This record gives sequence, C-alpha cells and structure tokens, in this order.
Amino acid sequence: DDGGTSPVAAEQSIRFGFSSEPPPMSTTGGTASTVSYQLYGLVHRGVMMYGPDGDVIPALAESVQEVDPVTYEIALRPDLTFQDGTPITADNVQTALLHYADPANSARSYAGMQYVESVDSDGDRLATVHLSSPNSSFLEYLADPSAFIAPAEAYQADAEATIGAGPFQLESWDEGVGLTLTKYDGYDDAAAVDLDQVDVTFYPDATARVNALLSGDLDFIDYVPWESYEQISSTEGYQLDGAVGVFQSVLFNVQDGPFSDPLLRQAVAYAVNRDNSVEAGFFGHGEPLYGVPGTGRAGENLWSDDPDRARELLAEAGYDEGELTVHLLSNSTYVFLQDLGLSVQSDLEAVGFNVEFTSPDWATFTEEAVAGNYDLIVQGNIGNVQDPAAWLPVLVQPPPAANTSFGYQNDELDQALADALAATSAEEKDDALARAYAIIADDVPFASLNQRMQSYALSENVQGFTVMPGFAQPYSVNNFVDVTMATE
Amino acid sequence: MRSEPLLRIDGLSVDFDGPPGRVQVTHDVDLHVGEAEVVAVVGESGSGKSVTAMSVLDLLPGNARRTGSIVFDGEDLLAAPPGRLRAIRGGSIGMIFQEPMTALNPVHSVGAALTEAILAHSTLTRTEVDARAVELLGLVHLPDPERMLARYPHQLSGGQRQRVMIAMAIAAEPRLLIADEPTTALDVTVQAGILDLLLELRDRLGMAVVLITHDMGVVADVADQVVVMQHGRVVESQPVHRLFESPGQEYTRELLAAVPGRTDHDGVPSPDEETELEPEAVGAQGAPHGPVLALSGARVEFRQGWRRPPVVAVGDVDLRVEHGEIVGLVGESGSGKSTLGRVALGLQRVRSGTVDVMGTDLATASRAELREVRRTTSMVFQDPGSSLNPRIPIGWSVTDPLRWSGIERRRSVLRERAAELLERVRLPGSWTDRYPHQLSGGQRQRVGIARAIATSPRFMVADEPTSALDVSVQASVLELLLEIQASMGFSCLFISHDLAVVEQIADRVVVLHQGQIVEQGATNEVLRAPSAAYTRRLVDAVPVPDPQRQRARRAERLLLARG
Amino acid sequence: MALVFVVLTVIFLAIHAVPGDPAYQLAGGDTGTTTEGIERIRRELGLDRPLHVQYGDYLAGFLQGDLGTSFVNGQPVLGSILQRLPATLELIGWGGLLSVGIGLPLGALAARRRGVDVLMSLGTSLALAVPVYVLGALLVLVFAVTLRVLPAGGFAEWSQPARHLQSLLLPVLTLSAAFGAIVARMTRASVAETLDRDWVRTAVALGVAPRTVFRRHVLRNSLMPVITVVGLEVGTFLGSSVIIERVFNYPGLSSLLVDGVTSRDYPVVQGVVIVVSVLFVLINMLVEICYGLLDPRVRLS
Amino acid sequence: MTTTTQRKAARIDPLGLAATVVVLLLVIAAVLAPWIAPYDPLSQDIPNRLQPLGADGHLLGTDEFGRDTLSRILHGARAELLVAVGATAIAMTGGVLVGLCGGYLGRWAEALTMRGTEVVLAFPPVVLALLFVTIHGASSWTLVVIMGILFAPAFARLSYGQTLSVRSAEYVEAARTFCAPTPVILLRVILPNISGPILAQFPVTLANAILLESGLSYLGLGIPAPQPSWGSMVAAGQRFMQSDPWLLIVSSAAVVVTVLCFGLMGAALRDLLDPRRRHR
Ligand SMILES: Nc1ncnc2c1ncn2[C@@H]1O[C@H](COP(=O)(O)OP(=O)(O)OP(=O)(O)O)[C@@H](O)[C@H]1O
Ligand SMILES: Nc1ncnc2c1ncn2[C@@H]1O[C@H](COP(=O)(O)OP(=O)(O)OP(=O)(O)O)[C@@H](O)[C@H]1O
Ligand SMILES: [Mg+2]
Ligand SMILES: [Mg+2]
Repeated sequence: DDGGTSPVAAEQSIRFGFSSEPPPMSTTGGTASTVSYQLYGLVHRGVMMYGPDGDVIPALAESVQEVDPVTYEIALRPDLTFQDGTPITADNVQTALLHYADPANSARSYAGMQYVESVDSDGDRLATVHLSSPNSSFLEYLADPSAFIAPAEAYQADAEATIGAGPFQLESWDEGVGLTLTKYDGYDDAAAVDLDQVDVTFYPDATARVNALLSGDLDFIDYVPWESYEQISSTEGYQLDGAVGVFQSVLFNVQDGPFSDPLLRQAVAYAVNRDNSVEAGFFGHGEPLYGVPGTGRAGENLWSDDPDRARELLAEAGYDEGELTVHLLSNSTYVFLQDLGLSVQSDLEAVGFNVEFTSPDWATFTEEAVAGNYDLIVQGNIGNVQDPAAWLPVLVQPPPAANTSFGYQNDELDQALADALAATSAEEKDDALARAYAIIADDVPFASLNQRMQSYALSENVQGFTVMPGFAQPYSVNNFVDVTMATE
Repeated sequence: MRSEPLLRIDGLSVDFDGPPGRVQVTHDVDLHVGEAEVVAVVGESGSGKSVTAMSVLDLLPGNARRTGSIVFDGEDLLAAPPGRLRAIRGGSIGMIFQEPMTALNPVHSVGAALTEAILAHSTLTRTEVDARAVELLGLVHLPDPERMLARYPHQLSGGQRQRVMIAMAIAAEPRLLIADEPTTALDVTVQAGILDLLLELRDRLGMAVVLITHDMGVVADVADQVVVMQHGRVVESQPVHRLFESPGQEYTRELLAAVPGRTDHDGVPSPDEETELEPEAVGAQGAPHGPVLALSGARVEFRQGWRRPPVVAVGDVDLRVEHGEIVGLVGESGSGKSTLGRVALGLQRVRSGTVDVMGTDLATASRAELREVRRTTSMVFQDPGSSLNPRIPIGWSVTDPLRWSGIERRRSVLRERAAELLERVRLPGSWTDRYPHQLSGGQRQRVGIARAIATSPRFMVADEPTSALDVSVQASVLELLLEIQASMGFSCLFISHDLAVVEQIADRVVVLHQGQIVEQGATNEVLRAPSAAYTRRLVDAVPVPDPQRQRARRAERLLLARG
Repeated sequence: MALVFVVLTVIFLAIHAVPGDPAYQLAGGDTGTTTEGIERIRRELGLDRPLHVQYGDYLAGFLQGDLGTSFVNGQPVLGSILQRLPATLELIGWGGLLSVGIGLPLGALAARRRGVDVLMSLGTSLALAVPVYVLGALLVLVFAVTLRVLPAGGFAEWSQPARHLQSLLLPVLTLSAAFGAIVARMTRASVAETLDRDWVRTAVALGVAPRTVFRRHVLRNSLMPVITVVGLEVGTFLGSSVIIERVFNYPGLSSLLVDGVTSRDYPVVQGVVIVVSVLFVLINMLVEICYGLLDPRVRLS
Repeated sequence: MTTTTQRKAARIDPLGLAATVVVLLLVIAAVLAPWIAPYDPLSQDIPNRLQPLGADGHLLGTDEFGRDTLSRILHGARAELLVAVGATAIAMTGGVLVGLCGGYLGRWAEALTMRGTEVVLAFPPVVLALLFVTIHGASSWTLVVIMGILFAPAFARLSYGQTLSVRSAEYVEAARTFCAPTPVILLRVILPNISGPILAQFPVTLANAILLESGLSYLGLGIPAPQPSWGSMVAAGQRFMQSDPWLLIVSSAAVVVTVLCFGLMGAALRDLLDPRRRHR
C-alpha cells in the first residue's frame, strides 16, 4: 500500500518571552497586567471570549440569550471539563460570577461584574444572570480573560487558580524564570489546537527580550519596545505584529490647584504637540489623538494642536506668561511616560506655564497620584470593553485612581454616559454620546495625547497568529489556539 | 705572583639620577679580590662602600648608572645577560646587606626565607632543606634554631635578623661573599663567632670575602688586604699589616687614630684615654634629684601564638638611671636590650613591674601623661632605615620633634634648625631635602641621632646609635653626646655592643644576659674587673685593632676552643 | 550576628518608611480597584497592625528561621531566596575568579612596564566607565544575535553542563570587566609600592628567579588592599548585579530584591537584604582570615 | 627645601600633567557652561531628534528630544563634578579618616568603625540608594550624601587594612616617641605611606559614582529628569544604541575621559608622594 500511516507530527512547541513574571493566577485581586491576560488566555476560559478579530464570541457557553435587558441565560457546552478532569456545570458559573461581583474581592473584572445582582443555576448546563441595571456591554465583560470560570476551590480565600478550562494547562512554574504549558486534551476544541507546548520565559528587560528573540532563543515575544521596531522589522525571518490601542493623556488635579479651572485644562489640551509626543514616547509608532479613542469622528476630534489658542486660554484664566507654576508628576519606571511628560513639559512651557517636573518610581507615583499630590500627570489607559459608554465612566468618575483625574466629577457627563449605556436605540445612544463628547471637549477631564502601537514580535516559524485590534489587543494571545509552528 | 683575581673592579664610577640632576657618588674605584682572600673595605660613612658593593651584582636602584668594569672569574658582570647574572647572584657571589631590618620580607618566616635561599641554587628535598636551614642557623650562632624557623622578622632582635641574613647569604656556599657591615648589630662574642665562621668557610671552600666594616678591630682580626675609601674614591689599598704599621694616607692615619682605645695592652681602653669630662659633676648642677628612669621588676613577654609558651624577652629587671648619668647597656644579641629601651619610653608594655620615668609610672600613665613625659625624652632607634619616614625629607624628620612638642613652629626657624642639626652630626646642612633612601647607612643613622637631640631631651634611649659609623664620625658623635650631657645635664640609656664606645661614654654599665641583669656597676670596674662569667667572655672577645696581636689572640682562642 | 539584627531593623524601618502602599500595588493601582479591596488586602497582609507589632512578629519569625511569605506571590521568601542564591553565587564566584585571574596579572605587569601601564589605565577606565548594560548589550549583540554562538540570556541548570557554562559565559565576562579593572588598578598601585622594598632586593641578590621574586616578595606583600577590594566588591555584587541579571535575564538575587522594592514586597526585600548581609559577614570573615594569613604582623598583634 | 616644589614640577609625569590640564578644563567648562554652551540644554526640538555628530549646528548631535548634546555635556559636567566628584571626595575623606582611626587607635575605635562600615556595606547599594532617595526625594544633594555614605566604607576598609600593616612600623613608633599628636601621626605619618591604594581607589569610585548616578537617573532617582547629567545621558543613549549610537558614544566618552584623567592624576600624585618612585 501507500504506507497509509502519516508521519507522527513533530512536537509543536513555541517559546514565548513574557515581558514580566505574572502574579500567580487567582480569582481575587486586581493585578491584571498584559502578561496575566496572556496567561489567563492560554490556561483559562470564561463564558465568553475575544475571538480572532477581537469580537466577543461564546467560549464555555454554547449560547447566551438576552432574555431581557437585565436577564441573560447562559447555556454551557456539553461535556466540558476542567483540566483536573472534573466537569464544568452552571454551578461553577454561578460561583465565579458572584465572586467577581463582590467588591471585597477586588477582582479585576469587578468594573463590569458589579452589575450582577444574582445568578441562578440549574446545576447542569444552564445559568441565568440577573443584572441590577441594563448593560449593553455585559457580554464583553464576560469575555474579560480575568473573568474566567475555575473550579470552586479557586474561589476560596488565598486560593490559587491553576486549574482552568482553557487549551493549555500549567505543567510547571519555575519562579523567576519561566513556566511550561502543555496542551489540554480535554479542551472543548482540542482537535483544532496545533501547539503541544508553550514554553514561557520571563524577560523583564525589553532589550534582552528582543535579543533573545533575534538570537533564536525565543519564537515569540510580547511588548516590543518601540526603539527596537526597526531592528526587528529589518531582520530577516522576524516580523512585528501590533495594533494601536492604549491611549495616553494628560490628567489633572481637578480638586485643588490651578487645574480646577477648566480654562486651564483646555489650555493644556491645546498646548500639547501630539505629533511630537508620538515621536518622543514611541519613536513615531503610534497615532496622535485629539479626543476620545475608538469613537470615530464623533469623539476623536475634540481638540487640536494650537499653542496660540492655549496662550489665549491661559490669559483668559487670568495668568500672565510665566506666572503660573504647575507640578507635573511623572514616573521613572515607564520610560515612555516620562518621555511624554518631558515633551508635555516643553510644550506647556512654550505657551507660558512654568512646569516643575518630578518623576519618582512607580509605587511612589501611584501613591502620590491617588492622593492627588500633583497638578498634572501623564498616564496610559485602555478601555476594558469597546463601548465608550461603558468604559468612559471609569475614567471620569470616582473612586480616585492613579489613572484618572484627581477629584473629577461632572454630573452632566455622568448622566450623558448613563443615558448612552441605557439607550435602547443606536440613535439615542449616539445622541447621548455626542452630548458627552461635547462636555468632555469643554470640561477636559483628560487631555488626550496619542495612542500607541503595541506589538508582538515573532519569528516566521510562527504561523497563524493574528493581533486583535484596538482595545482587544492585550487579549491577542487567545489566538494561540490557531498557531502552528513551521518545521524546517 | 698573584694570578688573575677572582673579582676585579676597575675604574668603577656610579652616579644617581636625582632631582638635582646626575650626581656621581663614586669615582674610578679599583678593587681586586683574590681567591680565598679577605679584603676589608673601610672608610668614611657615605664614602661609597655600599654603593660599590651593590654595583657588583647590579643591585642598585633603577636610577643608578655604573661605568667602568667589573669582572668576576673572567666574566664581565656589567655585560652579563640576566640569566647568567641570576646564577651568579646568591650562587657564586653572596651578599649581606647593611641593614638587616628591612632586608627581610616581613611576611615570610625565617624558615621560609632560608628555604628560598637554599633552593635558589640547589635541588634538595624538603627534609634536606629543613636540615640545612637548621644547620645554617646553628652556624650563625642562633640559639634554638628549630624554634627560630617559625619566627617572623618582627619577632627577632636586630642581631638575630642580621644573623638570619648572613645565613641566607652563605646558604649556597658562594665563592665570594660581599658582607656589608655584617656584624653591626652583634655583640663581640657573637661577632667573633661569625668571623670565625667566615674564615672557616674561606679555608674550607676557598671563599673570598669583601668585608665592609668600620671596626678596625675586625679589620685587624680577619683582613688580608685593606681598601680605604674616602669621598667616593679609593685612597689607599694595602695589605693589612702594612696599613696598620705605616698608613700611607693622612685620612687613614686619622682613621686609625680615632679608634677608641687603640692601646698597647688589650681590647679595653686604658683609663688615661678616657673622657675628659666628669659626668657626675654635671649631674649635680642643681637639677631635680631622684632617678630619671627606675625600672623595678620589669618583665616583658611576647606571645607566640596560642599553644607555644611566650618568649620572656626581659625578666624582672631592676634598673636605675640617675639624673645626668649615662648608663651603658651591653649584652648578647637577643638578650633584651632593645626591648628594655623600648620599655623605658613606654613603647613596650610590661607584663609586670613598674616603669618610672621622671616620676611618672609609664605602666599606668594616661595618654596625656605619656605625652607629657615624651616631651622631654627621645630615642635613637637601632634601625636607622625603618625608623625614618620614607615619604618625607630628612630635614623634616629631624625637626618634626620640635614642632610636635611645641618648642618651635616657625617654618623659617625650623629650616635653619634642620641644617644646623644635620651639621652637628657631620652631614651637609644642604641635605635637608634629601630622602632617607638617598643616604648611606651611616648617614641615616646620623639623621636619627640628629632627630633625637633636636628637642634637647632630658632623657634619651640610644639603641646602638653608632653601629654604622666609621670611627672618626663615631668619635664626633660621642663627643656631641658628652657635650650635651655637660651643657644640659641629660641622662641616657646607651645600648651598645661596642665595649670601647661604652667605656668611653658611660658612667655605669649594665650587663644583660638572656633578659636578666648579670652585672652592673661603674664602667671601669665592670669592664676591667668583670665578676660575671658572661661579662668576662664579652670583654675577652673584643678584637684589638692591631693585626699581629689580634691574630695571636685568635690563634690562642681557637686553640683553647679545640683543645 | 549583631550586625544582622541592625541590618534587619534598619531595613524594616526603611522599607516601611518608603512611600508606596503595597496593598495598593497588589490591588493593581488603577481603575477598578475598590477601597474595600485594598482594606481587605491590607488586613490579609497584616499591614493594618501597628508597626511595632509587625516588627515583633517579623523578629519572632526570623528567630525561627522564617522570613515570611511574599506579598506578591504568597511563596515563602526563604524558599525563593534559596532558589536564586546558587545562580547568584555562581555568577559572582566565576566573575570574581575571572576578574582576579585577569586583573591581578594585568595590574602586576602594569606596575613594571610603563607601556602596559598606560594601556591598562586606558583600558580599565573604559571598562569602569562603560556601564554593564551597554557592555552586556554589546556582547549579546555580537555573540548571541549576530554570531548566534551563545544564548542571549537565561540560566541553564547544572544538569546540562554545556548549556550551563554557555549561559554563564557572557554574564561572567560582563561582570569581570569592571571588577577585573578594579582589581587591576588596585594591584598596580599596591605592587608599585612594594617593588622597591629592600627585601625584594635581598631576594634578587639571592638569585631567586624573577618570577618567584615577584610572586613571593612583591605580590604577596601587595595583596592586602587587593583582597580588601575583592571582598568589598563581592559583597557589593551580591546585592547589586541587578543590571547584569536584567540584561542577561539571569535569575539571581538582585532582581528579586529590586522587584521586591518596586512592588513594595516588604518580606522579600527584608529577606534578601538579611541574607545578603549574612553572606557579607561571611565574606568579611574570610577576608579577615586572609589578612592574617598574608601578614603575620596583623595576625600576631 | 625652597626648591622642592620646582623640582617636583620638573619631574612630574607628562601624562599626569596632561590629565590635570584636562580636569582643569573640565572644571572651567562646568563653571562656564551657561556662557559657552551653544544652546539651552533643555530646549527641545523633537522633529530633529537623535541627530548625528555635526548635524546642522549641533557639533555633537542631538538627543532623543532634539536637545543639543554638546550643551548637555557641558551642563552635565556641573552635575557630575558636584555629585560624582563631590561624593567621591567626601567618601574618600570620611572613609580614610575613619579607617585611619580604626586601624591605628584599635579597640573601641576599631570596633566602631569596622562594625559601622559593615552595616553600610551589608546593604546592597542600589537598595540603600533607592530607599534613601525615595524617602528624601531626588536632588543633587541627596545624591551627594547617599553616595558619600555608600562609598565611604570602601575607603575606610582599605585604609584600615593598610594602617594595620603600617601602624607597627618603626617610623610610626618614632613619631609617637617624639610626641607627635595622634592627628599628626594619622595624617602626616601614616597617610602618606598608605596613599597608593587609596589614590587608586579614587577613580574607581568616581566611575562607580557616575554609573550609580546613571542607574539612579534611569530609575528616576538621580538628578531630576530634564536636568542634564552624563549618567542619564548614557542611560538614555543605551536605548538607541543600535539605531543612533552617537548619544551613547559621546556621553560615554565624557565619562571615560574623566575617569581616565582622574586616574592618571591619581597615579601622578601617588608617584609624587613616593620619593623613591619620583627619583627615577
Ligand atoms: N615581637 C616579638 N615576638 C617574639 N619575640 C620577640 C619579639 N620581639 C623580640 N623578641 C625576642 O625578644 C628577645 C629580645 O629582643 P631584643 O630586640 O630586645 O634584643 P636585643 O638585646 O636588642 O638584641 P640585638 O642586640 O640583637 O638587637 C629576642 O630573643 C627576640 O627574639
Ligand atoms: N639612591 C641614591 N640616590 C642618591 N644618592 C645616593 C643614593 N644611595 C646612596 N647615595 C649616596 O651615595 C653615597 C655613598 O653611599 P654608600 O651607601 O655607598 O655609603 P657607605 O660608604 O656605605 O656609607 P656608610 O658607612 O654610612 O654605610 C652617599 O653619600 C649617599 O648619600
Ligand atoms: Mg653603607
Ligand atoms: Mg636590639
């Protein structure tokens, strides 16, 4: 015969350089950095997930039915099992969602889950979720990689969540060095997964990470530093794959100090040179941003680079040139933020502010920022869902955080956003959002600077990987289910 | 009649490249040494003896330049390749350096140093080397050689170090030994033993010796040929008998005349040549009464690691130095003289007993009290080289005591004083800018003396202050001391192995033997009619500066020793 | 050991005085963090108690050999430290050996040869002034990225000896550049001083071979300051090879320490500092023993 | 004694002399920086960032914000001289004094100095610096103080060890015999004789100080950000090492030259202090 036995497929394994060591997987606690998302995306699954193009698609769920705006019926796929072999039931969903919805657990997905009022389970495959108020983004929240479903033990105090329902299971974790994931054969879609193994190594230093990739020690890295883009794209056999998502903006201390005056905030929004900021922070790898990102024409053109206007506004606010000294608090841990800060400082000084610049380390910075010990800060932000009506409130409402303007509160804006979220028609929603954008343009809760390119770099042996667009970019590693390693 | 000499130095000049430019220190020196011949080199301190000796093996510092010719056994040493020179060094030609204190590596034990010397030119086994080391130490009359092997240089007395140095130099039984003042730190009995050893080696191996010394007694004892140097030149070169009988040069005559106690009878000078000054009379000049130094039951022990018993360097000694008195302290090398001297100035703690200096007990004195005492005391250290700060010019060294004790602080005055002090010890007053390493051994020693007298102390410990001085300079230094004594009534503990010097300067003599006082009394009495056996041996061993008589005595002594 | 207590107390107080709330860091420090959540974390970490209670607790634990558990990953601190210690010790051990192996002869030679001296001055200035992250990056660029003969970083276990040595090569080289320069300079200075001592002349006069003279009489007498400096630097490197560890992704103690500081992981910082200080004390004892071995005057005084 | 200085000058090593001249020039440049620097060291020109040497009007190119590198080097010299050289000098003075006392006085002084330095040394320097700066805030003066504290123990240890082997030397004993007050013994008698290794440590420490400043600047704990300092310039330059190496090269060169010159100066000084070496 023709030797009908096909050759045993070579072990498919990928070597992945993480930009830092993720904290232990857990259902509690909020630290969900990119690396955590990556790890969760590989090991865990939630009810929903972000699919290859960044759309929300069912994951553990076979289908989700919106019974009414505050009631969702989740039907799980048949015969699901966790990586320890135990079956997944609607009880698991109930435990998980209620846990995430409890503020005391300070879960990362709390922002969306807080709307969950109760969950009913039929003990088998059907879970019914009742929301406290309508939320058009609820399904997106369910897709947040940190809103995964884990065995009940993982929801006890101090427990780790090492057992998941995702395509890869944790084999070993060598603290400070790396971890190994192997394919979970009980995964619902296991047949479609080509990779047998994911070898993760932690490479906190960006240059070291790039070098490890280019020297052949790694196949895939995340968080490519902007200064290395050219080097990688000009090296044969390697490529960059990225998306513009995270946006940077100038935030204000709205409660005390000069920037309680919206005129001055506007002055800043016009004073900054956004093209320069893209250069200074990201070597040109990003886009200037003149408004609210991801909102198209409606919200993206709220301000412009107009130093003269800024000068006028400064004068209008009652300050002569050089009369007003403000404190720009930056941090030194993230160099690009510091660089943006310096660029902003220079722009502000050009229109007549005096800017005092400090940049302590990250931990100090966050503490100072939360306490409002600044006039200005520059911070990066990303919406955790696509819908501006859902993610914008987080940025313009208390509680105080290190990435929101200190003390900012605008009831009109809040109302407009709430209206948008609760809107039942697209028109109604657009109207409400337009109102919100107009308020933002005048009141300037943040002065946007730019959106940065965030890229992975991979060797050409890695095939089938795609980056998700926009705010879904950090979840791109979900796509490892489609990756195949080319064998020479 | 004589064949080609073993070592032939012709027209050797040495100059140093110093800050003032090149300075020539020896001029056309000729020196011939035949096989099995002992050539003594005598001369003024600073006349170039050591420089000449060191040029043979190219041991001068890098800024020295030699011109002329040095031929050893038919081989031109100036042109010898490095490998060849290395074989000759220590192998064919042994060298004993003038200052044994600094010549030994402080971090190597005696055993290690000897082993290195032995192995440099032989391939013995470990045990053979050890045996040889012990044998060598025995040859140079070091007591208890096995224990000595484990000691480090800083645990040895001056004379002991010198003997280690000698042992190293003869380890390879060289054909020529250049010995630069090899017995300066040795008492006469040990000195006699060392000289015997050298002669024995000469007889047994045909070893030739270049012996640099200022002791005319030693010259008379062992030399065949004598070379006299002055101002960097050889002024006279004669067989020993001829030289002593009819010195051809004015300088040589002066040299011989200055020898203390060159008399017709024996080693100890006769009373008529004694000092003309009456110390007692001076001492009575209304100065405070009571002893300047009073040791009672002073005991010094040195720890020797954890297990071995301590060395008792000084055992329960009682000693007094009265006001205005010069007390000579003599004794065998290693008997504890230097230690006692250091005790007297509070540099060495006593294990028990009291040390009373001008009314202060140093054993219990506070820092301030100690300083107060030290304002009026001073010391000449046994080793002139290491007691001078190598980093400062000698002009500062001699006047620093004046500043430190607050007597004088003005720079201009100090500068004048420096020159003055140097001149008093017969050094050029213009040398204040020189550094210690630019001086000869005797010159350094004189700097030490100048420093010691700078503050016009009331009490001084002088540890072998004239050991490196030629007789003429020595005479003037002694005179200087007596003069100071006369004018200021100072007291001195004068440590020396040179009985003639002690005789000349001391009012009273204390004889130390193995850390104990075996005899003390007025100088005349002790040295003329010694009661202790050790003192008698000491007195008998003094070489007389007369070749004929000294040789007769030597023959007699050796006969006695053998028979 | 009293030293360890002083160190423990100082680091305890200092780290608690540094701004930056660990609970806040753990909670993520940005939107979505609730006050309740932070309070809960603080309670769980025991940070809500008065400082002296925390200190007493820590001390009690320390006396029983317990360095606490990490805020960040909940692992016992001692375990994490012990896991990383071998890599650090190996890096420093090899680095120290290589530095002394290169620095000592180089410095010794420079003390005698004017030409070498000038070159050494230049070379060591370069080695000292070029930061390790530049040198390390250059080495990686050449040997790993361009030539691909060595790994760009990481640490292979001893179970793979070839890979293990390969992974050590570049970090050790980088570490040795600066360290070796320091040794070379110190050796040069010290040897120059010893060269014209009288006892060297004595050895020469004995016909001892120049190399032996140098080794036994010059080098040995010059070693004291060199050993001092080596001891100091090894101590310093124990806790501060962080940049090397970063550049070569080398899992050592320093990165643990710096990460601990960055995330305000108090137990980790305290633990590492204490362990480093214990090691330092040990090194110091070694150095002092060396003093005694080298110089009998020190030993017997 | 009058001619001593002239003679010394005549025999000084030409390299040492050259190095001294460079250091002097550096000092002058630092002092005159505001007048001789061609540009304001803080004025940005982002479109013209990372220019190579000589690019229109920028002799040494520009940095990542388009600031003139030459001007920043000149202004940075001020920070460096103040912080690095200042801290090193403080560390040396303090450390040597402590070490001398500990080594010479023995007993309690020894215990105090050695245990004291141990406490400082037992802390990893980066952590100590980090903690200190985070608590006190970053400024040049904080840096001077912390680096002074950090580097002093090395000098203390070094001079302690050296003092131990010198203190029993006979010339020290002689000084004591001749009533020299303890400070004089320490400073005039012992110090010159142990100066070699100490002077060798100076440039090493200086380099360390600049690098630490660089590291701290990088962590944002150094000389506050827009102010130029060589350390932060090196740190910044490293990021663009491959694409635009000039910033790194220029700033590193400034550090290298400074370290080299201080090293050569130290060597010359050491030879000056050692008459034996001077006389050859
Ligand atoms: N630090 C020390 N440790 C051990 N033993 C020592 C130490 N110093 C001296 N000694 C021993 O003490 C004894 C007395 O030494 P000291 O220097 O006083 O002798 P000395 O009479 O001056 O001899 P010399 O005439 O040879 O100088 C010697 O045997 C010597 O070996
Ligand atoms: N390194 C040097 N540099 C300059 N001059 C020197 C140097 N060494 C010795 N001299 C000078 O050379 C001359 C001869 O010195 P040398 O040591 O040979 O005298 P010496 O005859 O051995 O005297 P002493 O009997 O005092 O030992 C002295 O005047 C001395 O000052
Ligand atoms: Mg001489
Ligand atoms: Mg003695």
